[in-house]
Amino acid sequence: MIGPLYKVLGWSHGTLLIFAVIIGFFFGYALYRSGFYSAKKLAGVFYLYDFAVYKVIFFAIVVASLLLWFFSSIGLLKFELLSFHPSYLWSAAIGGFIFGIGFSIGGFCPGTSLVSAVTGSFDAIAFFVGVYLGIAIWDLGYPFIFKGLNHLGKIEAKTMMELWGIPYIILIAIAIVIVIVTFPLVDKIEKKNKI
Amino acid sequence: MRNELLEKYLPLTPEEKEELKSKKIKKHDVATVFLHWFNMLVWLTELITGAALIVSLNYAFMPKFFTKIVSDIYGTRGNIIRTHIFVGVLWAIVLTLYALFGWRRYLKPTLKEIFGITKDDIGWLKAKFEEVVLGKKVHYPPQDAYNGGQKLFAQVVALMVPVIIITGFIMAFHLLSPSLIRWAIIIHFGAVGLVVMGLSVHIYMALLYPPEQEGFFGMIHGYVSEYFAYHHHYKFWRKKKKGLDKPEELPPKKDLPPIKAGIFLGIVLFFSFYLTGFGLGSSGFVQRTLVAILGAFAPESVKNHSYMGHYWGVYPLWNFLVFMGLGVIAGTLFAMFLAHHKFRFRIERGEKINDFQRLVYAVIGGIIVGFATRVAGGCTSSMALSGGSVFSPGGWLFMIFLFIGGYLGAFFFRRLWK
Amino acid sequence: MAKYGMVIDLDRCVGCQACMVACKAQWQTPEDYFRTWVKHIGPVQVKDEMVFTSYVGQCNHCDNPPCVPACPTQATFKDTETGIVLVDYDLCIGCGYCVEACPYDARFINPVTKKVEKCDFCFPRLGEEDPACVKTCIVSAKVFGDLENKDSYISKKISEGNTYVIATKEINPGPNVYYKGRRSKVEAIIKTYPPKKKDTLPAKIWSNILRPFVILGAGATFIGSLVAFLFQINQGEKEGEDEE
Amino acid sequence: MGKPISRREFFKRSLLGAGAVGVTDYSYVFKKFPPGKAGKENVELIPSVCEMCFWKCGIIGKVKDGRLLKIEGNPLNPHNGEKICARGNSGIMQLYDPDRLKYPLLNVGERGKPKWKRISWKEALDTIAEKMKEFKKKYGARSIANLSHGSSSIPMRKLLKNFGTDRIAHASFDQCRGNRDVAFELTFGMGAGSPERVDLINAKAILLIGSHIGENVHTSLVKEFIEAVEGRKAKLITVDPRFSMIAGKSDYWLPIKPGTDTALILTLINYIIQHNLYDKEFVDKYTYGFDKLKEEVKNYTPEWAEKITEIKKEIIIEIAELFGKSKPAVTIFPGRQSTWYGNDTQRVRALAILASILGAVGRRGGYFFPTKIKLKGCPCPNKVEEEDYLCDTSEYPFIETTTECIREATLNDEVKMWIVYGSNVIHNTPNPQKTIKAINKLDFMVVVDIKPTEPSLYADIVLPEATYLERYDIPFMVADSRTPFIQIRRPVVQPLYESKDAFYIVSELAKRLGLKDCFPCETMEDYLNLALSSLGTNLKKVEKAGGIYRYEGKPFLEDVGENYRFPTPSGKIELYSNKLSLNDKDPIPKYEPVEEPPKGWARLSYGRSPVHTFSRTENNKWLHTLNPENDLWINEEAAKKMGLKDGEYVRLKNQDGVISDPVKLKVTPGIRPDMVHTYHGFGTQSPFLRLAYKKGMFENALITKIKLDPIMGGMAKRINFVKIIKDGKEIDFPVIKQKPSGFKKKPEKEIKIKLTAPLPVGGGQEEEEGGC
Repeated sequence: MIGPLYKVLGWSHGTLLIFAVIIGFFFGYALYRSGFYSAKKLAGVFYLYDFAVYKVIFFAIVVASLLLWFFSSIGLLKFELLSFHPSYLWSAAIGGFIFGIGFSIGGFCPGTSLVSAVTGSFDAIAFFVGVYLGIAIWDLGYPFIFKGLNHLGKIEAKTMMELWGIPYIILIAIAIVIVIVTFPLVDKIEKKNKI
Repeated sequence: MRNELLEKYLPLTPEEKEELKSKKIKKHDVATVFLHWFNMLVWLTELITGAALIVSLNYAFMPKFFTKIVSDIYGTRGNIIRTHIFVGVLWAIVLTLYALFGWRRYLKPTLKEIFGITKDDIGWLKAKFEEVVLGKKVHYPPQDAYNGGQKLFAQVVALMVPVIIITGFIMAFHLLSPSLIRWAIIIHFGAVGLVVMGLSVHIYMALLYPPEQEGFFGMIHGYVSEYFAYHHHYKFWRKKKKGLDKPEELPPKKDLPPIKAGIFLGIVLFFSFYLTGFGLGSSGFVQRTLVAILGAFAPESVKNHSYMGHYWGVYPLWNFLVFMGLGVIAGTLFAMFLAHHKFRFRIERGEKINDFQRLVYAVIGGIIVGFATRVAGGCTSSMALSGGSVFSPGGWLFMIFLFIGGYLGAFFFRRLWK
Repeated sequence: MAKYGMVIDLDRCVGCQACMVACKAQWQTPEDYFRTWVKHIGPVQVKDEMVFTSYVGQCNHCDNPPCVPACPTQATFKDTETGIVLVDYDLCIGCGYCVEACPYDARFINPVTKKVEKCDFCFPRLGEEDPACVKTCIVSAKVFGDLENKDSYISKKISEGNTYVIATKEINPGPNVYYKGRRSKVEAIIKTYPPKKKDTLPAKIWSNILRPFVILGAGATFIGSLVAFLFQINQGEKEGEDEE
Repeated sequence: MGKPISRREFFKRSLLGAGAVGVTDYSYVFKKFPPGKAGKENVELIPSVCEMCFWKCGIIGKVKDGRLLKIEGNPLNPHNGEKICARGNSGIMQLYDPDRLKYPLLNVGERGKPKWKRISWKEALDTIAEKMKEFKKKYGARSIANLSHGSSSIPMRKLLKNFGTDRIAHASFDQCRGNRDVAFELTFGMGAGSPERVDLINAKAILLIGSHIGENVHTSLVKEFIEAVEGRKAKLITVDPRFSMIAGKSDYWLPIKPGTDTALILTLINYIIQHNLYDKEFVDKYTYGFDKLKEEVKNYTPEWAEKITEIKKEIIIEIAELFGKSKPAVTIFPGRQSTWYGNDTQRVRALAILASILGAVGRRGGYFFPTKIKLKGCPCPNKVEEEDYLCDTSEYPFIETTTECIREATLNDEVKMWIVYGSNVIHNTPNPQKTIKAINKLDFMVVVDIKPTEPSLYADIVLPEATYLERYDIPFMVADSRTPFIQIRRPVVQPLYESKDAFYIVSELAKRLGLKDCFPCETMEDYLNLALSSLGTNLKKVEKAGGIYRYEGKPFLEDVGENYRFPTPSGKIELYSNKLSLNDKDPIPKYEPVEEPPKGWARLSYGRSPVHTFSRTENNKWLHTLNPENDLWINEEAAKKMGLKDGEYVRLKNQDGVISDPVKLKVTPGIRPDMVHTYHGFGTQSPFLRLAYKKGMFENALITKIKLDPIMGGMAKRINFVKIIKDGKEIDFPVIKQKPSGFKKKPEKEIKIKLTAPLPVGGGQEEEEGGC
């Protein structure tokens, strides 16, 4: 069957939601089994004693993009039907920067804090409440203060392939090279800073 | 205390009564307590919304003003049915998880108990009938953890709940053929009707019938006095006293190594794309639920809000990411269960700060992160993971700046974690 | 307030089925499903007259629509502002009780969306354009408008005479789609496609057995509990304390 | 009951409610929610011209994100306005038909069972040009023949004429309206026009002989016709052996014996002359040969006609009186498909004469005149010096090249290459067995089409053309109108797949053939600008004005002047034709009996389904749903005697032993017992048309006997007789004697009602007239 199935087969919205639950289930499972219920482990990447976050994210990206590339190149996936985030470069950069600061203070990101909160961590619950507050601040302040902040630096290209005209697989190869080069490096740092 | 008490149900002496009254005995697990009250909330919502949905002249059983009030609360009638389905799906998920993971520990013993009808149960029912209807003074036979009446009600519930869930799914997601939906709707209705009949007795007994009052509180904290157990559930009390049940515990598992976890996460991400065309995400969950909460107070201003209006749609919770969030919760619990980790409340912190400081910093971090997700348009899951794998320029930029910001933050706040 | 209706002039209709396709194009219904239809009848002999006509049909937007009470969730309702029988797709669960209840077979369950569909006089076009079928009808056999407005073209058309509705003495839900033309044509239509009264088994079971049973059962237990509670108050607190 | 609900709110809700919640991806929304639901935002309205049939109605395409959502009528078009028929509405499904030809194809298998290989346009055009040059060198340019239909084939015809061949035939001439146009040409000096130039709206009486108005949904004509009949209560006389839907609206229905129409018309002419019902003043001033006519027709009396036509003489007289009373506002409809019994030009001439003596020419309610203006075109001189026709000119004096001529020439090895352009020659020409035989003798065959129709199975190269929704075309001048105008077809969406428009194909071929002078325009836009510049406007302006350029018409005698001279040799309407007498044909029409079906056989008649255009649209998904197969009309009484039931499937066998595919019976009293009737266009033999393949009966396969019209060489087809085969057994048609008949509509008492009173309820039981 040619994916994305929801769009190609025209599933109903209800079916989509059932699949959302199933995917979420495995997502939650993966996050928990990665050890992301612990703020200590998560914050480790910024305090140089545990690079699990970095490794998991990069490895997941490499694996997922390889699969996406493979399936779309044999015609089992319509890549253009996937939903892409619109590219607001400045907003992404600013947001990422602030996000990093918040991450290093709170020790969570929204997804992992939800996971951790479910397992009974009060700090995660506090963080999660904080996320609600942060979003509420944005939402309520949006019409007056923040309007447009999330739409800075718009470019038409939705992917780097479009942007630079490089084939997908080359980009994946670059990512793999980054992985191969950096993983031993971070392992060394990790060992040095082990608590 | 007399040893015969363990052998036979006998009247107590006042001393014994005092002694038993002072001791507590555990009657319900945390899981059971949670499930009971969760069920109560679900039933309350589902009954109200469900009853408000059936307004047709041919089938309605609630007066018109009721429907009107409920419709006004929910804004539109579409929201009623959406709430009904949302809560129902949530309920089904929780019950399924309970059934899957609690099978050995909770469900199987419970089912065994409620379907194991003895002479004493029938005797109890008979006695109750004689007492209530005929006004006789009666003597109740000794009972298990649940008495005959409770067992009867539990049986009805245990049989009807799967029926309600299955028929509900058939209707909510238009499964199979229309003619099946036609039958599903009346079976759904009939099954709920049966449960409701038991429910009104159940509520009366628990809330208003004085002798059972202790049972009510037992369902809140899980403990009852030994006196109550002896008096109302003699067989259960005897079993407890003999120390019959003690589940063994398995050693907790270690976390997966990052590479394995990464591969697993990558596959999940791919399937998300392959199945639905959308990537993973979690800040959307917060955004949508927040909009739903705010919308409950001021639907009009949220709907017309320049930012939140976009997330309102018809009903903010009727969304991919919201349902994914539910899945994440379920998946986390499942993973915890499989890894033999115990649920425990805790606070993780660096050594140089105390618990309170940690919580404050967590909230601050949360606020910053929450705000940042809105600026960037997503969080680590949606921007970095999903965007990264399709090589979205924004996604990679977000990731790079996340690490820059993170290391900068770590430089200033290293006190928190060292 | 308005009451929208339609007049179909059978004398004008040439049976070209343009309306069917326009409707299909407007609503993109799946292959064999149409919200409106043109069924050719004849040539047949009706009494001493030869008749070849078409049954141009759709939802009649009746005054007493049998589909509305048949819908359990009231997804189908008669809009008080326009008199149009509408379907709220949010509420429709696709059970098809209304499909069974309609005497004209004007409804169907869309196999893609799994929800019921029927003519809604092109509700989204209302006030801006005529319904798609009316707009495209090359011989202007379909006339759409407000029946309550005495000056509207449709009212004039009706008052011209020779106007009928598809109904019998037994089954007359008060259709608002009128048929104009020679009597023999209307008779041929009613003879070939008579309005039917249908009640399905689940609907009967529900309204006649289950509903009273649940109301009585739930009511009885509720009242029983209440009575018991009152008794208990009467007997005083101590009484419940025990029978050791 | 319900609660009040605002239109907007409901609209919003129903859009989102049924499943599109929170989905921003629009393609999904579109898939399930059509224009009505998907809203009007960003919908572009593009005016163009329909070509689901040849009528050229103005349309507007509603386009969103490059996808066509819906087609509606163009309200600025003076003819159809916002009305379009079922086919016009289904244009989307032609555009998005999955069975469409997508790429140029080369047949590497055998003819009829093709194995197709995808090739590039360059390769395809190179091969074609090479072959053309080769054949011209070897056998002369006239060894290349062209069979074409449709507006987009015009550039190709021009190119071929410039290349040097005149073997160019249209099925629309020799199998359809040819004898009608020749007859009108002979009588009035001009054809009958398309749209037919009849002022229906002002008519007091309308005569339909051999016109299936209503079943051939020619939008503007049907619109006006119904307005005249039902709105203005013009008297309608339908002469049809079958009770069509229009016959059901007629004041008089004459179930005439097939083949005797000329007798009826001549009788009417005679009665009108004898009883001085004709327009004396008009006849004196504008006609030629009245006395000869009067003499010629004097023997055709109603009593005689009753025996011949099986129509009551009282009815004939009544109609003649009615015409006399209503003159000159009498529309004698010229008909369209008129190749019936082999002497059809004379029949149509009789119709023209009937109209002329009633003075219904250039008068309100009768025929009117065309208003042509000159448009510049690309200079493409005709290089065929002497039009040396293939068929014997002495036998068929007014012939154009016909399919039959080309077929014969191919079988005689004179033609080596066919270029079939948008014409399904196998399906639309009688005796397809012969056509296939001719094709198999060819050295090379090219088919340009949008769908893999039967000829493409036999072609060596198949070229995919863009549909009418994807291309520009030459400007369409509608001169045959009281309000003449020029309209422009423009692409509504970009061409799908690798399909290309006619202009590309022809100009690329011209380049390769060294005929670039013939097509100097670079693009179709240039061509249109050039043509429109002669009116002092340009493409942009016309497109802005809704794709329509209107100009003043001069339709009636009062507009062209009382001393109008008809473009005939005599300057008058030629009741007596010298042209014909010079060629040894009857100068005034005579009744000649046609061949009768032998005992046990019935005549096979054919017509058109209102939702299909010839054999073009059977594979259209929506139209296919409406009418997937043709049925065979058979008389109720005859069927009873033969033991046949409604809805049964039977086969037909014709006089030459050809047996058809199964066909469904429609048993009805509304047809004479000595004939059967079916719809044309069904039962395609091409398996690549997956929906329509072998659905219904291919009726042209049964028409193996044809008779060429002695005047213009058209192929008469209603002289084939069939028997029914059920379960392998032949069943003879019974002989049922027909009494002279003719039906008159009974007046109906008007039921007057007030709006407030309950309306009459039609019911099954007997009620007094007037309703309950």
